[in-house]
Amino acid sequence: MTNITMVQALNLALRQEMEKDDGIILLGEDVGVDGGVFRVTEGLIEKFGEQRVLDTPLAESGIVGMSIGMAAYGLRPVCEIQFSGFSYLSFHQIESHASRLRWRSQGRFHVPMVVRTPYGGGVRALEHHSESREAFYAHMPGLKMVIPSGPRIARALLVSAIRDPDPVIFFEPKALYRAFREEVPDEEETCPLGKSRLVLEGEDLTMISYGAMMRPSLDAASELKDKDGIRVEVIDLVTISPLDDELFVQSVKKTGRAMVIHEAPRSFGPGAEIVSRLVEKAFFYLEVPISRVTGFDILIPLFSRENYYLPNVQRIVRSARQLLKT
Amino acid sequence: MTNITMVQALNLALRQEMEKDDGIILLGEDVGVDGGVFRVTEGLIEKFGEQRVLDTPLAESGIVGMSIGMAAYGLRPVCEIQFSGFSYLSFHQIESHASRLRWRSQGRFHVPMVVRTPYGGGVRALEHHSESREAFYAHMPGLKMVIPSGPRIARALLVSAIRDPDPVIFFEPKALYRAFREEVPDEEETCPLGKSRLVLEGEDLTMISYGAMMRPSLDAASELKDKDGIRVEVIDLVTISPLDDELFVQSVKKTGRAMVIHEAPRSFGPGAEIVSRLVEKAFFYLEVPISRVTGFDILIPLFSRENYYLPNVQRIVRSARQLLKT
Amino acid sequence: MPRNKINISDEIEHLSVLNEKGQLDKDLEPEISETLLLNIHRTMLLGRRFDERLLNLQRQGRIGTFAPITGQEAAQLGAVAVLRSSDWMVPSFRETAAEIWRGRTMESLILYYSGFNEGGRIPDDMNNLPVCVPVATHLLHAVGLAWALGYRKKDDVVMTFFGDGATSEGDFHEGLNFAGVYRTPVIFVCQNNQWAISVPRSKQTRSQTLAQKALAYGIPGLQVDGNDLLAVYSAAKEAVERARSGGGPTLIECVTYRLMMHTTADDPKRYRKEEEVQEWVGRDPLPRFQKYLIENKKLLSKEKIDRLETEIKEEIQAAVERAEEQKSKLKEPLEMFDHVYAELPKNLKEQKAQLAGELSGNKKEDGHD
Amino acid sequence: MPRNKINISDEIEHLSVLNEKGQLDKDLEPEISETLLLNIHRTMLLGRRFDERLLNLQRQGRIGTFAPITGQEAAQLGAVAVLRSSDWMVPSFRETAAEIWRGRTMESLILYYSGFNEGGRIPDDMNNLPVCVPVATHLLHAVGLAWALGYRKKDDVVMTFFGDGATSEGDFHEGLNFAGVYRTPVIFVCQNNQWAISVPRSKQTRSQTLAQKALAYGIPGLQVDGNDLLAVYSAAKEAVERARSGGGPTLIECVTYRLMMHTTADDPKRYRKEEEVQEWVGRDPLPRFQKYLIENKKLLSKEKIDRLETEIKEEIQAAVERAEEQKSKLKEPLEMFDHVYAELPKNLKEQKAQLAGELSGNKKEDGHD
Ligand SMILES: Cc1ncc(C[n+]2csc(CCOP(=O)(O)OP(=O)(O)O)c2C)c(N)n1
Ligand SMILES: Cc1ncc(C[n+]2csc(CCOP(=O)(O)OP(=O)(O)O)c2C)c(N)n1
Ligand SMILES: [Mg+2]
Ligand SMILES: [Mg+2]
Repeated sequence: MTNITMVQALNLALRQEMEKDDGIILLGEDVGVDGGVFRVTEGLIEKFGEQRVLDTPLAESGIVGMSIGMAAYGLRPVCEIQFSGFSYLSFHQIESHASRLRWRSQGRFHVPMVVRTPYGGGVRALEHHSESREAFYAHMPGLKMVIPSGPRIARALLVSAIRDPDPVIFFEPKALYRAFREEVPDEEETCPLGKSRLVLEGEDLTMISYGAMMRPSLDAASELKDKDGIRVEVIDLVTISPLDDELFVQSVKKTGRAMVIHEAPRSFGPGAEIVSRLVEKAFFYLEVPISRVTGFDILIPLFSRENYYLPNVQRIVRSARQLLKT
Repeated sequence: MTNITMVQALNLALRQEMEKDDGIILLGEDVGVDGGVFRVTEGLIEKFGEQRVLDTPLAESGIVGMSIGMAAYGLRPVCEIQFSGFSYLSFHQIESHASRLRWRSQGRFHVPMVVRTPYGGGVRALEHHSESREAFYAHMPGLKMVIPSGPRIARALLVSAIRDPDPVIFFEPKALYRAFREEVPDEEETCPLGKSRLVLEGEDLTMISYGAMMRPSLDAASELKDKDGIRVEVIDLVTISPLDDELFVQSVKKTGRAMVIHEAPRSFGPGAEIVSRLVEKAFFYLEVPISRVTGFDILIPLFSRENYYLPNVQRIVRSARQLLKT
Repeated sequence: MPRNKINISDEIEHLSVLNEKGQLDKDLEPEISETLLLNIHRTMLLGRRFDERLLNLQRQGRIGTFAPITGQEAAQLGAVAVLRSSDWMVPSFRETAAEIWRGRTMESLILYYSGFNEGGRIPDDMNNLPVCVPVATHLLHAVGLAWALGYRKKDDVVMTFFGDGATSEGDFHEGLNFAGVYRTPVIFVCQNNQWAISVPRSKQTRSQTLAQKALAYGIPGLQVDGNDLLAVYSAAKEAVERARSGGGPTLIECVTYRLMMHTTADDPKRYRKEEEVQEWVGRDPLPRFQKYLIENKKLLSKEKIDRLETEIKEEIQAAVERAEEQKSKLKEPLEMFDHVYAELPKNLKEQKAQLAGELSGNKKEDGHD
Repeated sequence: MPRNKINISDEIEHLSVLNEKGQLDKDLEPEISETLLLNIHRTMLLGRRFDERLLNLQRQGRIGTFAPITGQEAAQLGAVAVLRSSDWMVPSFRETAAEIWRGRTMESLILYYSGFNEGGRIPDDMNNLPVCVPVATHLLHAVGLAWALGYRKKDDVVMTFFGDGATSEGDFHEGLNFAGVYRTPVIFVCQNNQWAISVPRSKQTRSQTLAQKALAYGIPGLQVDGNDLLAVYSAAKEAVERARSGGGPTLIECVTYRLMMHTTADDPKRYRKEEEVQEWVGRDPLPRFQKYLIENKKLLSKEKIDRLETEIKEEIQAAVERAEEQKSKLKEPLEMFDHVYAELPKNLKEQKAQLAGELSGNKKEDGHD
């Protein structure tokens, strides 16, 4: 049991899985000698050698495409795209191949690979280093899209993603990389893909979120409890796609009020699907409209203004109070 | 006034606009000598010459990236991606540049370009030739995403898209290319971007759709009228993003019942945003849950089974009847 | 150092063994066993006749769009004939002959072109990746496969096919560069058939040859007469041996010609002259190779070819019939939910159930139930 | 034709004029006016000092991440010095000196690195595209611009910059290929600074030089000592003249070195040896060029340089102050809705109003209203 950051937790997952399975290969820009620009792969090239940790040329389609070939052969590549804002250079490899090879070959091949990539704002970074466009990948049949919200679950989720027989895109909330520590057991932990988690029980309102937005959501929940006596139920989606709608539907049937919180732009964002599932499966339980507290439909501004773009505790609290007023 | 197909209507729009503005340049694979694999650009290289109609090398990022440079200089490139299933090779150019250059340069440059691309099923085509993933492009701030539903509007919409100061991705429902003819006036017609159209008035139920799915929606509406006496209001979105929610919100406030029909996979698809807007803006008018009649969350099957994948009249009628039962 | 020429170590060569007049360069003639020569010939002929039959089926509306290979048989078979069955082939979408050589059945091809996903099924014992439609994107899969072979200490190699147009895509570049950097055992076979749909080779790139693009990656590149089976075979053999012995990748440009349409949806008369086609008919790889087998190798005769033609015709007919039979058993639409994931997630279970409901509803409405 | 070497017409050369010891090859010395020489020198020095100041501001938390250029001043300035102001420059993200040469103010750079979109504003009379972060993707914009210039019958040219790592991206390939096919007036300047973050040039590609990648596109390629201002200038001049007179694109590989970190978020000690850095310090372009101006051209002296240093220091200080002042006026967050579209669409109007409401609500809550 150690008290570690998310970076360390992800590193632990990789290290322990690589020890168990020599089919796991890491590849990406700067993942070797440099240990990754966020140090998630630190020390792994020293431990596992250049044959298992590949510093690749600067080419995202190359990284993902090569991983697909490795995976088709039966290896378990875990590739890194340095920032999710550059994953679009490999978009066609993910859409047209990673998520289709099982289907195209009718089961002869499958693609047990993981694409790890940091996403989201809050680290005062340059353009293309702060976006949150998980919706692109959530709308790709054949692919799984997951996002952890803290060190412990990050470690467990990465282990499960690596072992999953299908391709998984693993968005890492970079704002959380070193934001806080959690106790993470030395022993193996897994986290089933396709299952969301109840993080806080409550009766009055359901907040549905994931990734870096779990923190402000939980903070907002506790402020609402303290100041307004409102008991919020908070759900961490963990897997964005295929979406687990059971838990949140059940919750909203109980609370009658729901909010979705994400930093992605609102329109055509992940929240829209959650709203739609609630409409489809809990419509007659809804007492008020579901509210979306999200990024705006603009490009996330450079860092001096990003805090106005990103949902924060205040915005969530305000929206929650409104829901309870009506 | 001539009675023409959508292919001819698009060709007319290009021809007439190119006559008026020598800044309009067509480029893409096979758009010149061959006239485009669907013949949308037929005859244009003969009329306007090789300097205005460029048969490019086989490289989608090249086509879009080069168009961005042309547009930054003030030309109005209209590029073609042969099938939307190959647009992913230029995804990063669209996301990271076409939709951002105005913003990045703070208004010094803008990108008045159009990316035309055929999308959707129903033409018995090979893999990657039948998808409908407009949601990807609808979730890109800075970009406009439009889809015509018939020859006349296709012509007007393309004219407006070409004249628009912002980048527009123009999805052409290939199933409609030659499916039917419409009277199209010789004189100029435009169609404002960002406005949806009321196609059929009704009182009982609102159908919201676009593109190739407008036909089965209208057919379903007429079947419902004839057989069940249900008066359906039908709205053609025309612009998917930025989404015009005024018309459909107003309509649903009247009818209390809504259906969204699209061939894209359901989860995280365009329908989800429409449902969310209705929840946000017409919640208390909704009598029943909004229903989504869409493609399934799978890869569209090869053509022998695609008709089971695509929403059809029967599926729409059945779903409408259910909405009216509850 | 002032203005100095840099010596680029690699040279780009052109290889021809059996020229278009059927003249043989004895010094360069590869050693190929009689059985192999006859097998290659048989598959060339089969590929040609199967193309004709597919075209015929397509025109009757019995199959959908497909991409003919006529004219490119030598480029494909000369290359794959060098492979062992444990080696890997990563095709593009115009490798019918190569796929058949590697064990793909004609009925699975017919099924595929009839719009049945089942036609894409790759048998467990065949080391091919499935057909890849997005141009050039599969080159990277070939590199990844080849890397995995090296990692697993196999001495198998990977051969991948693509067209002249494919060399313009970014993935071509990234694929060859990765292969060079990691020295993976992969043979890049470019079937330069002069056209990418309507775009001629000359408009695809200003480089004099496609083979010289290898220089950008520090790997060997070679141009061969792609209608000369012996030249293709020799080049492929050299490249495969190099790859197998750890020497890394090679780019082979096979100069050939697509004698028919791009696909059945295409009309080549729109963009190319009949004279050009006729010129290339004169370079047809099939009669050239037959002449070699008859005159130089004394392995074939007019009569033997006629018997072979009959045999092949029957074989094709049998495959067409098997495919029809299989199709009639494959009407079940619910199978479209299969193979998206290892296990059906909840949303797909729900949607599959919805469709199942619809289907039984339909049956009821149709009075079938 | 049997096994024949193909003559590839283009040759790849290496150019050096003023070597690392400061020895001049008189035959190759370009003619540059005294004013131009002194201007170039001033901007080199300014670029160097500005880098130092930015680093200092970054370490104090007054600006965010930025990419230093120290060591690459000659590669940048030798190239852009050849351009007219009506020509175009398409930068990557490490061209501070070149941008300043082309008219970008230091305060706009500071603003940009302070996370203000306003810092990215390109004045109407400056023909630069904005900084491009996604590696290699801007090469295609350069080609499109250059095509447009040709279409509009201008004799302006486009110069674009990128790194050694960028040559691995697919967009590099597509960009150079399109430029070759359309013979657009574009000069591709590769600043091969030996590292792409932690990945050395040798792992980026197996090709011996980056310049030879030009052979894949049938365009001229040239390698120059990128720390030799005179060599870079000569190469750029030749390329610009060719482009201007309709001769099409050129690839220039400037062999240089990044003496500092990749960006301020990077720690180069993790991946490279101090000895290597020191070796390149010995090849520093700035003292080398200064020696040339002092000894060969008699245009400069120790004292003049000292005066210049003081002047530049003040200039930078003034820019920093102007930037601080501007920043204090730019706190308004509602501006983040600007410049997404020509006109605010309805959803953005609603969202902007929402934020405006929040902001005034906050003020109320904070008792400010
Ligand atoms: C990425 C991508 N873009 C466009 C297409 C449409 N398309 C199919 S084949 C083809 C031409 C291919 O030319 P070439 O590479 O020379 O191969 P050939 O067809 O001649 O065998 C095009 C443009 C595609 N399949 N994939
Ligand atoms: C497409 C893309 N992938 C990854 C990155 C992250 N990144 C920024 S700079 C860089 C290395 C660039 O190396 P090089 O092209 O040699 O330029 P240099 O930084 O040395 O000037 C990387 C990997 C990026 N900005 N864009
Ligand atoms: Mg071809
Ligand atoms: Mg570099």
